[in-house]
Amino acid sequence: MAAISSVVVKNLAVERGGKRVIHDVSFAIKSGEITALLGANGAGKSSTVMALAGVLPIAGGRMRLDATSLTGLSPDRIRRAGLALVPEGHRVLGQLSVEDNILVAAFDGSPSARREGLERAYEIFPELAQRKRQLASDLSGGQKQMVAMAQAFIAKPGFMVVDELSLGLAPAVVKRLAEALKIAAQNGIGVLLIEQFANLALDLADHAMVMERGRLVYDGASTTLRANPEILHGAYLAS
Amino acid sequence: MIAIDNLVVQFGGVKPINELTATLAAPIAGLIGPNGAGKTTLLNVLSGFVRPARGSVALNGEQLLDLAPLQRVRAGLRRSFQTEQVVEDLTVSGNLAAIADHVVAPLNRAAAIDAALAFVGLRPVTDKLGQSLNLFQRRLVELGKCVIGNPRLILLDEPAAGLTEEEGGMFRELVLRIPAEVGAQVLVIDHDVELIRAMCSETMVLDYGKLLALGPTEAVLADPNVRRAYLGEF
Amino acid sequence: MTFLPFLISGLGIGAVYALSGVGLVILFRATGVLNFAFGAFGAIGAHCAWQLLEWKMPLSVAILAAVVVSTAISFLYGRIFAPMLSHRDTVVRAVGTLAPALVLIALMGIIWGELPRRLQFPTDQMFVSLFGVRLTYTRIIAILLAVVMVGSITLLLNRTRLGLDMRALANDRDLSAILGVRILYTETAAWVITGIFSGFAGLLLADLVRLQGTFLTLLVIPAIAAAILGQLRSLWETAVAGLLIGIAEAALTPVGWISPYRAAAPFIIALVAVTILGSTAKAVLKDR
Amino acid sequence: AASCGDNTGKAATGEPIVIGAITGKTGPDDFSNSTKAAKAYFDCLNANGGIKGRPVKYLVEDDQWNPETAAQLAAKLVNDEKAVLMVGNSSFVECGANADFYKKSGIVVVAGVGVPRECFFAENYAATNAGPRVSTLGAMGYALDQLKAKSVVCIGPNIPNVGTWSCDGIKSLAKEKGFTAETILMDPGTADSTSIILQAAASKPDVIILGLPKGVTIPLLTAAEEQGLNQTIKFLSAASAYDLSVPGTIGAGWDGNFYVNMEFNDLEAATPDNQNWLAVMDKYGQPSDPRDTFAQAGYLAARIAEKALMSLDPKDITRESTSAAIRQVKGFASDIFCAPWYFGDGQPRHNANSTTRMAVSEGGKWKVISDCAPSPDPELADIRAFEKSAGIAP
Amino acid sequence: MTSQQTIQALPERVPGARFPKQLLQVPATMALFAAVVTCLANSYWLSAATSAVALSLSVAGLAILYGQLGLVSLCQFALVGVGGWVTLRVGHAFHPPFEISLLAGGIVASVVGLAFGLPALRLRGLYLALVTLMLAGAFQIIISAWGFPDGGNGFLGRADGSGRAMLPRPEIAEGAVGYFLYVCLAATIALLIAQWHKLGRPGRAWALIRKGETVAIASGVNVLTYKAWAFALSGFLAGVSGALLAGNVGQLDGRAFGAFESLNLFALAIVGGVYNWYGALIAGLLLRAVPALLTDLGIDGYVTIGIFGVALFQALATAPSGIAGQIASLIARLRFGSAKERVR
Ligand SMILES: Nc1ncnc2c1ncn2[C@@H]1O[C@H](COP(=O)(O)OP(=O)(O)OP(=O)(O)O)[C@@H](O)[C@H]1O
Ligand SMILES: Nc1ncnc2c1ncn2[C@@H]1O[C@H](COP(=O)(O)OP(=O)(O)OP(=O)(O)O)[C@@H](O)[C@H]1O
Ligand SMILES: [Mg+2]
Ligand SMILES: [Mg+2]
Repeated sequence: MAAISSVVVKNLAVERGGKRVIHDVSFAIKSGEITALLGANGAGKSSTVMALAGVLPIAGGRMRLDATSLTGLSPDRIRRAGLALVPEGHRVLGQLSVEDNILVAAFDGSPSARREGLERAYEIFPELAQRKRQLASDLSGGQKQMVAMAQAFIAKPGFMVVDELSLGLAPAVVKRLAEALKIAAQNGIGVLLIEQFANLALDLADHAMVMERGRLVYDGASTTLRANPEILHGAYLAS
Repeated sequence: MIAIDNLVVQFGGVKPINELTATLAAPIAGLIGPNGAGKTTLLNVLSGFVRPARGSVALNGEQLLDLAPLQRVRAGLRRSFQTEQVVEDLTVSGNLAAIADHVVAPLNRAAAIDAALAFVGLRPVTDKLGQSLNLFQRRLVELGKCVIGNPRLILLDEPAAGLTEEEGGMFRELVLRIPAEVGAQVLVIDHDVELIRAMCSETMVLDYGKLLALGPTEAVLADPNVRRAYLGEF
Repeated sequence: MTFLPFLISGLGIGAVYALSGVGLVILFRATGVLNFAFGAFGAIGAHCAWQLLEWKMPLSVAILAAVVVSTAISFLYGRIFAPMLSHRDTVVRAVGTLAPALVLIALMGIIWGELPRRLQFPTDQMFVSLFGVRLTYTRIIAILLAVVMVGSITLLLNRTRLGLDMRALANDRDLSAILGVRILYTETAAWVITGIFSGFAGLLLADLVRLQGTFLTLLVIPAIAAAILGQLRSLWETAVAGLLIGIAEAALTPVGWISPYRAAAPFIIALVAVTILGSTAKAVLKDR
Repeated sequence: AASCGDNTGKAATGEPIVIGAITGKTGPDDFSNSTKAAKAYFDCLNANGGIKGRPVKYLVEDDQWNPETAAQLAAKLVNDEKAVLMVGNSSFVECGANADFYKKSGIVVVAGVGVPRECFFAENYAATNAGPRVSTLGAMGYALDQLKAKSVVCIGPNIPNVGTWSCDGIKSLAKEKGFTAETILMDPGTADSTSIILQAAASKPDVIILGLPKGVTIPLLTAAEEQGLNQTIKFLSAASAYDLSVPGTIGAGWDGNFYVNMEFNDLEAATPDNQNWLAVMDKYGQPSDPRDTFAQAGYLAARIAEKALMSLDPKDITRESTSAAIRQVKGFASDIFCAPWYFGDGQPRHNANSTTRMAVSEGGKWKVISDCAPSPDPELADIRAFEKSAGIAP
Repeated sequence: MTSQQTIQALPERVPGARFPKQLLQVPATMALFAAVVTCLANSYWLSAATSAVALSLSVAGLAILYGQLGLVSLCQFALVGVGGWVTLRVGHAFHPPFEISLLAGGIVASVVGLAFGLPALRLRGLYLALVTLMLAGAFQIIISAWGFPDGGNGFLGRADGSGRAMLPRPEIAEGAVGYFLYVCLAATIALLIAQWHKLGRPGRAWALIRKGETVAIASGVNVLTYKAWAFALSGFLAGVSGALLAGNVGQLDGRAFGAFESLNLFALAIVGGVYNWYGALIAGLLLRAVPALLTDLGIDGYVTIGIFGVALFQALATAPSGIAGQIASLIARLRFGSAKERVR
């Protein structure tokens, strides 16, 4: 992927349970870059990315991946357009084996390409290779999160959106994963990251955004945010 | 005090816990280990949802495995789950009442619920439905349920997962108050090493169902085996 | 009185249960919907075939028309109506299929009434004799169709991309969408496949049992017994269970006082099996 | 041309006389042909001066084979609509549900087709048809006399007051006449006809008698043909299978092998009243209304009602006067009946139609093969005794 | 199951309270309903309304199982049949006061419901639903072979003789209006019992069980007992419903209790709404009053079935918490709206 591509969100608004939880959020993420999305619990990070992935209906605004409009598309079409979401809470297809779980996410490509993708996923998560025939519902919490990450990697998306990257993962695995994301970004993938550990996220990210009560309150370089921790603290205490 | 002796759990061909022997005495003990090490499984054994193939577990000298899960709850065992389990269509106080109904005498119920609400600081949202709570509030409800009815042992499975550092900090303060104010021993699983370091005076590390290390938290975290297997340092 | 003839006649009714049971499980495995209208889809096709035969059309045209009609109706429901309930729990999605069943019963009632009709195939006249009982070719075809369907659907589900998508979909529709499974396409494909199957099954059932809208529609209820024995998962087990239930029901015929109650056999067998296997059944869902 | 009432050719314009009917239309079988024919006749009557100038307002309700609905509808017709009479009822569930209510309300029913036992064992309920038991035994009589049957199997539905009632009749006749009889009660909802046929054939009977609704009869015949039994055993059925579509539906395999009892005259008989029925149907019915034995029953019920009402002062047509008039009906002759119809005043039960004919399936049609013969049902003893005492029968 | 339903407009719960005020809604609404029907209805509508109210009790039972525990029972109409059968049997055999027969019907149906539920106690979801459907299927065949008692001797109570014996109505409610009011009163009491369960301790335990059985156990809930209790209560309500139905017509017929009826009952329970108590009343009306209306309008029986099918789907697709849920959110909106007005 030579040319820089980008996902642009304009004036996004989302309602949940009859209540507006996202107000007028606009931002852009670029390929080859890691962007961190930070904020307190309930600030609306998940709602934002779920709307972006087509999982939540939007109450207003537009979304685009380069020339393709993502507004109003179904989740599978957005995924196929090149934006892969790893949803919060390590959800897996419990009645399928680990390997089927990963393969089902590789919707394109020849069988051999899929094999390759599978091998690559097993490289990042050797834990899964040992359990490929096991039902995903029998996995431990962290193992499920690995499956969810593997599903995103194998799709070879242009953009990866990860909600709660380190959730339930042991530190050693988080390290491996961080490494893999860095490599992905170097290979031209755009990554949007939600992460409870702000330091981890800021270490990884080139770019950072902060949400507070459904609004974007910071959008800039991650280094700036690191240098001014009061922005983040303010946002965390606001909720 | 939890005394585990030669515990083996088997699911078909896998043994998520394999000949584990350990004694946990600290008021707040930590349980860490790589993904799939058997931590949740151990909690399930303690709370009775998994039957071990062999071995024994004693809580303050009393054999735990003889009791049915329900009896363990009545005897003062509480636990939270790795994914939070707040009931969406019950209010906060309803969620707490749901456990108080079974472990507190009828006359003391209202007071017990109120005390738990006060302890976790959820009084302002007493009448909010579970479905409208944010994750932090949900985790607090779960913790509130654990402190109702004179618990003796509280098992927390990644209770702070998904919380921000601030929230994690507040949560930690609450847990630290439990041994003194509630009088129960706490066993907590988490992958946040800083949180474990701050809460637990003693920590056990599992790796593939085996005991990797057990002792004072600082010492354990400094153990090179632990650093390699768990923290991924070389 | 000897049981042997009844075992053979049970093979006939067993084929009926096997066909319907397999039809139910296929769709369930692929979309998570239990289709109470399976019988109705088949019945309307069979009625169309009967009508064309009345109008002196060739048999092949009638059969083709039946399958096309059943498939088209299944397609319409699966493409337009089923997605409206897709976010609801399995039971509601199953109950939703009562709607097309009722509408089709009404349609068949208005057009054809409840006059008993007979749909005949040349294979009814051909038979093999076993223990003094004639097993017609139609019944043999029904059993074979069930076996072929089981085989090919098992291959489809386990060996193909579409099958993998179907299994994912039936497991968790929302997550599958997030993972890029083409929901509408996959679901529609599943409804079309069951539609085709219901068309053939409807023709055979109309011939084997009777051509009556309400009756064929309600036939899914005993067929569910077979699906339960297959734990709503295994196509092979469902087919075999269907045959065995049929044989058991028939074998009770000469047994004195039980005989009037033997139509309850599918239900009782399913209940006993569940009570015995219940706690070990895979279908007993686990908590996290 | 159709002949009705006073044949004035002028439409009746007076105050309508309300007559009700309950029929089982939607459900396992359609029994509404009886009320359709009655409706056609009343339309004809109304176009021809009605009951001395008063038209009949004929209200037909569908009980959908549900007794609860049947009771609701009876309350509606009798209490809300204030019907003076019920005519042409034909339902599987209505008699049991409403017989008591009709008695309490003092309303009389001249039913078209009665099926279960309750229709023939109620004080205010008299049907024009013979009923499944009398009809089944009529067929049995033919089997004994003409087919020289020595052993018989009776298949009936395991519905209380229907299947057992008919087949018990065969049993008691067997005791009386010394042939062997067996009974098979089947669930009408079963999908497994072959086993029932095999079970019936196992005792190697000469004849098998079916006392079942036609929806169940046809699959049984199909299964029997599959097993080749149409060649070795004679099959007979109660009047329920006497439908013009049946011979064609079961096909040539049954030519000369499937006999059916007829509660009424041949549907195509050239006799005057039968021709009048057909003419009424042609002029006042729908082309799609079946011309079958149920329709004959409804036509007759309407005519009986007309005759009784005509005997009244048109200004004084109340439920009481109508009931009294119906109770007096006696010697109502029609060539559709084998013997004149009567109500039987003061009798605890009514079964005037107990003389039947037989037909056989041939070339896609029914061929009448016997004259009227009294049904040999032993249970008819009380009826026969009354007929003798009232001078109705010789 | 994975897809979690969004539940709207749930009634609020007040834990601990002895007599929650919301309970007063039940008698108030029922009294209003009874008054309106009594004033306006003729014989036909009175009979239909009586059946509707009687059946709403069986729906209330379903609502407990499905709305509270997330369990599906597809044999509820069979239990209505059991209740009716026992009531008639006891009534014909011993001629006790109607209330005794009614309680007998309720209790036996409750025991049968529990026995039906037992093999199912370990099952959940669609699998449980289908197992109960098998029970309904078996019941249908057995009861249609036995028939309902009509006053005869012996265990089956079949007279098989002249005329059927009718079950007499309670002495204080012989007439159609009297009996209708009697049924409304019985229904009010039963609905109160159900609602009281929902708002109290059993309701909370059931909510936990619906969330997950391990969670419930970890909260000290005896899952088996509470599930069994729900099955028993639901069976009792079904049995009482059958008894009231038997009293309405004076007798019952086995063919009216087929497995398909149980399916239909469940479908309409969802359409009526299982999360609000009055959903049961709505479902009862849908079951009996709407067909009565269509019949009254002279609409063909098959067309009625078709209309029913279309309406069923329409309701399922557009009202996830049923008609009652829509009413509840409407009321909530009105209240909320007027509260805002006042503030201004
Ligand atoms: N199903 C729902 N119905 C109503 N409100 C909801 C629902 N889900 C979430 N909310 C509300 O939406 C707001 C944003 O939630 P969201 O999950 O997007 O936050 P978040 O920033 O991802 O927080 P977390 O760190 O907890 O995941 C919160 O106020 C929450 O209470
Ligand atoms: N039913 C089962 N069948 C087979 N293997 C199982 C089953 N349940 C759990 N396991 C395996 O047991 C191991 C231990 O799982 P457990 O949930 O105890 O891990 P954990 O230490 O809690 O991990 P995490 O930190 O990821 O939550 C895992 O490898 C898991 O795959
Ligand atoms: Mg979130
Ligand atoms: Mg775990």
